[in-house]
Amino acid sequence: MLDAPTSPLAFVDAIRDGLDVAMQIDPHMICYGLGVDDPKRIFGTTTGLAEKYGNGRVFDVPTSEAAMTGIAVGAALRGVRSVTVHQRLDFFLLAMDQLINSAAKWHFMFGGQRSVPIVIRLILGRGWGQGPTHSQSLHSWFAHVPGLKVVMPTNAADAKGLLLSSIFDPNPVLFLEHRWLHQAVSEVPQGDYRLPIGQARVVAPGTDITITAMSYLVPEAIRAAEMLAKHGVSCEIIDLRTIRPLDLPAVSASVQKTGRLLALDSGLPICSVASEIVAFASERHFQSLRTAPRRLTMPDHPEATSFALTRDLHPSGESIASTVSDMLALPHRFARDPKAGPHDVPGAWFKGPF
Amino acid sequence: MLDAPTSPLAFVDAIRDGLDVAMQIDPHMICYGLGVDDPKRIFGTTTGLAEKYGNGRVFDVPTSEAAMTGIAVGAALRGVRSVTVHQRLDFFLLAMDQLINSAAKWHFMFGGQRSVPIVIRLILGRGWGQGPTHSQSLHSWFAHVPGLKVVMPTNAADAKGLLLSSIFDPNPVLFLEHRWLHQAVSEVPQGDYRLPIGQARVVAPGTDITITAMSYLVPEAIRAAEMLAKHGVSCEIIDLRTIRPLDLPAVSASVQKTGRLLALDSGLPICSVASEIVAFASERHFQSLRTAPRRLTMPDHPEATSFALTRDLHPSGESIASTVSDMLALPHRFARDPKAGPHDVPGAWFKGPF
Amino acid sequence: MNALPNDPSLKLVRDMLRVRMIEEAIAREYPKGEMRCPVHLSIGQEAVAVGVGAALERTDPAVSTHRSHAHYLAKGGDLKRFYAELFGKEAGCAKGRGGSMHLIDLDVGFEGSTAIVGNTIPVGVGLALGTQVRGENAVTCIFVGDGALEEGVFFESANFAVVRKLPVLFICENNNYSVYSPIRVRQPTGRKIHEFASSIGLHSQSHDGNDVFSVAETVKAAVDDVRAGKGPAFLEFATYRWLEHCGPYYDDNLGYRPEKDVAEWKARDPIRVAEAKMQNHPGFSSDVMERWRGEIATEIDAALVFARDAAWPDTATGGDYVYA
Amino acid sequence: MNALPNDPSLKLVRDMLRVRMIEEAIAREYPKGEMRCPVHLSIGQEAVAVGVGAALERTDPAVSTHRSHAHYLAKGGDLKRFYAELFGKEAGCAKGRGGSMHLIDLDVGFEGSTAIVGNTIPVGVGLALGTQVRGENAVTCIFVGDGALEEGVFFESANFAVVRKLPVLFICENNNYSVYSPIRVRQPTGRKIHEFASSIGLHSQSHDGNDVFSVAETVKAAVDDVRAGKGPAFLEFATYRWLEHCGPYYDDNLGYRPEKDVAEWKARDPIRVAEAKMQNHPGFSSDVMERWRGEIATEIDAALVFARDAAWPDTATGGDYVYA
Ligand SMILES: Cc1ncc(C[n+]2csc(CCOP(=O)(O)OP(=O)(O)O)c2C)c(N)n1
Ligand SMILES: Cc1ncc(C[n+]2csc(CCOP(=O)(O)OP(=O)(O)O)c2C)c(N)n1
Ligand SMILES: [Mg+2]
Ligand SMILES: [Mg+2]
Repeated sequence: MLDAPTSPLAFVDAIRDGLDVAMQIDPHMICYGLGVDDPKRIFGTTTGLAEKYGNGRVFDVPTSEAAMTGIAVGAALRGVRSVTVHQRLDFFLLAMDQLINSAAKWHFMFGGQRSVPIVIRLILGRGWGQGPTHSQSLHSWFAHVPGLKVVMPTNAADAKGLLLSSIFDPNPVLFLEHRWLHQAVSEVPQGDYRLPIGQARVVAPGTDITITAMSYLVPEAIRAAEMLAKHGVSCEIIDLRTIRPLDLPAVSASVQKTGRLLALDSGLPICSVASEIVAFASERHFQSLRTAPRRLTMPDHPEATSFALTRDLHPSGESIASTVSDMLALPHRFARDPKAGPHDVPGAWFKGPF
Repeated sequence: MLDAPTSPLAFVDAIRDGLDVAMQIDPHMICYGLGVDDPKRIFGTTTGLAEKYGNGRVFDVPTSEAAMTGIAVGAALRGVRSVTVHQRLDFFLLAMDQLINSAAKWHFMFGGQRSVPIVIRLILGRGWGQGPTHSQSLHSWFAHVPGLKVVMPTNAADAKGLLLSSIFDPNPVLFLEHRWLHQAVSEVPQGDYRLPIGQARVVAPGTDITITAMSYLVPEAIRAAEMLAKHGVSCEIIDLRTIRPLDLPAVSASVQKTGRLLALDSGLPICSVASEIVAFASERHFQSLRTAPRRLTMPDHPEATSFALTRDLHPSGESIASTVSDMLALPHRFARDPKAGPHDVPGAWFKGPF
Repeated sequence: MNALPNDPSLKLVRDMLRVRMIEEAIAREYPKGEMRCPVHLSIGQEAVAVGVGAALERTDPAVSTHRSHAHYLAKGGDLKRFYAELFGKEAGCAKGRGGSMHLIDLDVGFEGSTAIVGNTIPVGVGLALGTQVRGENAVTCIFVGDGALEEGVFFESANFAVVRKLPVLFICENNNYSVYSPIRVRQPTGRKIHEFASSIGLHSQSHDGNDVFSVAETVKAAVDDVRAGKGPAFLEFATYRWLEHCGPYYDDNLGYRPEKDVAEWKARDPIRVAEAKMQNHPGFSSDVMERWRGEIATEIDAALVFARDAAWPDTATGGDYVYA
Repeated sequence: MNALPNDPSLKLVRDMLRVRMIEEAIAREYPKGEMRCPVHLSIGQEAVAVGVGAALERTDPAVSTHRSHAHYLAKGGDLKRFYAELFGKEAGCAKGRGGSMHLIDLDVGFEGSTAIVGNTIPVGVGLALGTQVRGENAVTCIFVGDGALEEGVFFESANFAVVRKLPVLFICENNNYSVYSPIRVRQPTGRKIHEFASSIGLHSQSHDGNDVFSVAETVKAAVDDVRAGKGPAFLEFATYRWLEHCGPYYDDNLGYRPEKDVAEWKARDPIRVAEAKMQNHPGFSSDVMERWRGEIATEIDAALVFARDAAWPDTATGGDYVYA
């Protein structure tokens, strides 16, 4: 499997490929959500599927997030796996009862007799004025809940590998895709490529500090590590990939090695995944820690619409590098390159509006 | 105000009293929810209000949690404060969109032009087979969200004082009442008694360890401190009272004094208030900590129905005392008194079923 | 176990009696404090459950609500495992994890009841979608109360069922109350529930819920139509709960229901209604009723002994089943 | 500002033209990349907004959706602050916090639009409850799309409004689409939206949404009824969106809508419909239209200059307004 031939794919194409592979393997798997068969095909992630598998398996639905989530649960009970999608995580708040009281608990509350293999794709918005109701990443909520699995892939290969594992996992999986990663290209294995859920990846080994990150903050952490490397600082970056279950052994091994921890979080700070990782490391590796652990997250308020108010809102390569430098009692501070493109888009490919 | 005459009241009567005082002060305040005017009157917390203020201000509603939450927001925009109630927090999951996308954000996303003074009472179940869908305490979710305030009172006086402050606070406040505290009696000041939101209370000063707790875990922590005192251990118990905003200065002061921290949480462990407090203390007071901080919470799974499966499920005086003893490298361990009543009820007053 | 009558009418009456007696036993035993979970009894509402149970195939999936004892039993759910669940035992139908409000018996297609109002409605619609996708010829039955129709998710689920023409049958037990709240404070005066359901696009009818024979007949016809692919249907049955909303006692001392209503509905006890109709039915007599009573009492006693004696779940397994 | 016509009919036409031109200016300016937020234009749907705006009192509260520019403007919302909001400036109507999808102008009762489908529906009902509790004589207007009716919260909110007889007027712009999805994949064939609304208990009617005069008249009558305490009402208006769902361009190249429909609806351009009806109306002529065009263009230019030149919010205030 690991030796499967690869081809370079963008994140969106890797998702599409993963869905296609899964629907071929499981003739009963369905795929639905607002717009899965419309001209835009969820940013291209469902292109061709409606044509290939027909309206019985790939279909548009009413704007009824609560019911459509419970419907996935019911279909799963009848042996029909589904991948549903919400173009913004924010819309999915309408479905919390079905997520928490049905999907997450069904297996437990009926003594293990049935499980709920569903995948819910949630797209995370940011920038270009997405604002308070189109840019939320409440992944820490989901990480709080036993019975759920939560993955947050960073690159195209992981997206495909984790999506296939999520689809064939017997549990409900929330699959969080960052809109800003959608065009990230990497070598993606062909065919039925699966990555284990719950395994972090050491992006770059290092000795001075452990940096844990997820989703869009992984590339930012890599940028930070590059800046710091020029000053002789060696960062070990852990791409968590799954935030429930967390790969705590990976965190432990790294923190015991480096003695320093910076936990990044692409969401809000309080009761966050970053809080959890810092709490875990402080409880378990107090003796290994050479300096106080730190968190770097969004500020404790929503993302506003204005271009001016999103500048430096999220952790960036620069702010990560500056924080690490501070933790190491080094004098280096890093500022955004004024010649860089606008801060509210991931790159030139993003033309707005959505 | 602090010198107001007091009278001994049960928690439920203190709530009722607080509601009555508020409805007298604000002639437009309303109070609604399933059963507010039924024979049981929400465990007695709304007794007499319908008669006194009429159906226009105190009324029963359809089983429509989502809409009824948004309706509170709208009424608030028109200058009508409300106290709504859900007999279990679990039911309120249906209303997350209105809570997060409307109530918590309205002030922010419209640039501070309107605020949303609403109070939502959420009753927390436990024991007597409440099971997976009638015993959840997702307070850590709410603590994650900017724009919300979250209070979790422990005794009758605090319940009244915080309820009145919540009602007259210009922001949305979630008011979490533990069903097991409903009959707890304390001296409650008469009249318009208010306690500031966001101020923790040092229940008992101590020198060896800081124990932070909320809601039903405060009495358990007090039991633990009593057990430990017999062994010469001095605990400083902090009743958080409000979990958003957290009274971090109170935590700081205590941790700097004791050098040890045990964060209790009546809910699930991951990304919890306990995680947050441990993370905060480790970040800010790393030098003050003499030993690794610890958390004690529910296990990372739902509460089952069976009597047998709820034994020792929640942190108790005994498990708290044992943990503290362990943190101090002392040999004492504490076990539940076999002569104590059944573990799944708060006392003889609780007759089930709800 | 005793041989059940072959005659469908006799079986309907005996099944009602059995459900009644099983719940009466709960009401009797509950105060002993061994069934430590909230219980919502259906005493007085048995005709709907039994009529539906008779009309469905064993393999047809069903989901239900907090008040699901009768539905579970009428669908054929195991009695011993039911009582054991109420006692919180490992032998319970949900291994003691769910209690009275979370029943399941997959052997008879009872896919689960849950205790959040409206919560199983989309789950039931999803089951029907599942059968449609798999090409299975099943009718999914969704039990709801009148209160559950106030949850937006009912509307959403019904709408989707109509759009996709799913094989779903909604059974609404309209007992006029949600806890202590009469329907008039929750739904507009003059609204007819079945008309509202019809406006969503469900094939909809309203019937007496206390006449088990007409219930069985009506449901059978609806099940046939749904199975034939005519699209989702909705049946409203007027009925009445005798005991308190939650718990084992009468609570009419609280005065929230007109005494007259209570008296009228009790006079229309579904078991007595059936007995009256069966007067001249071959094979039926008060002696037969007595014999059934005896048989059922024996079955109940044995099941209660089973449940009481059954082992507790092992505390060490408390964290099991969080993930499959 | 130029004196507005006193004649109500003239004012309706001018208001539509103004809303149209204001949005056309957005479509023109948007590609410059200065209005950095998603925009949902109402071009083609102006008659509903303007007709409603004319029928409501300034003090009547209104709430709306992601597609609310026209509603905000027709209710009297400030143009400069509107543009400034789209530019993300501190002078914006939401101080740059909300953008196009979160508009507010309290001076004219525009209480807010939000971008979660269905989200403001209960908020609007709550505003009406607030007016009822305070004894105020106001009608709350709730703008919804056809897609929003699929959210359960619409049903829940409407049900409560009927139960409590609240002074609410729902205005549904049925443009047959939710993003690219035609209504037939979302709602049952044959369902009439206004009939469904009526079955909830709302006083309900359906009308042409592209004739501003009949819209204004119909809405006025409904507003009067609601204000008179006759209970909540629902008006469905058939209309059509010309541009893409979100963004400044035409997107009919994508082929998701029948060309014939697009052509027919464009032929029924609400402005041209009104012009035709006004042919012989005293004070109306193509010259008058031209003059208005000029006046409005001047107003728009000034407003755009204002918005462009306006100051950014101070970054240091990014965390303001989380708590009052
Ligand atoms: C979402 C939610 N809200 C409220 C409750 C509390 N509750 C439990 S049963 C019930 C009554 C429901 O009435 P109905 O659907 O008519 O069923 P019945 O009890 O009459 O059988 C209510 C409100 C709940 N369990 N879940
Ligand atoms: C809860 C939710 N689901 C999905 C979306 C994505 N979305 C934005 S606008 C829209 C279309 C709504 O259609 P309709 O109500 O008819 O309004 P229209 O755009 O036609 O004016 C959708 C689905 C959303 N914003 N919120
Ligand atoms: Mg009922
Ligand atoms: Mg539309």
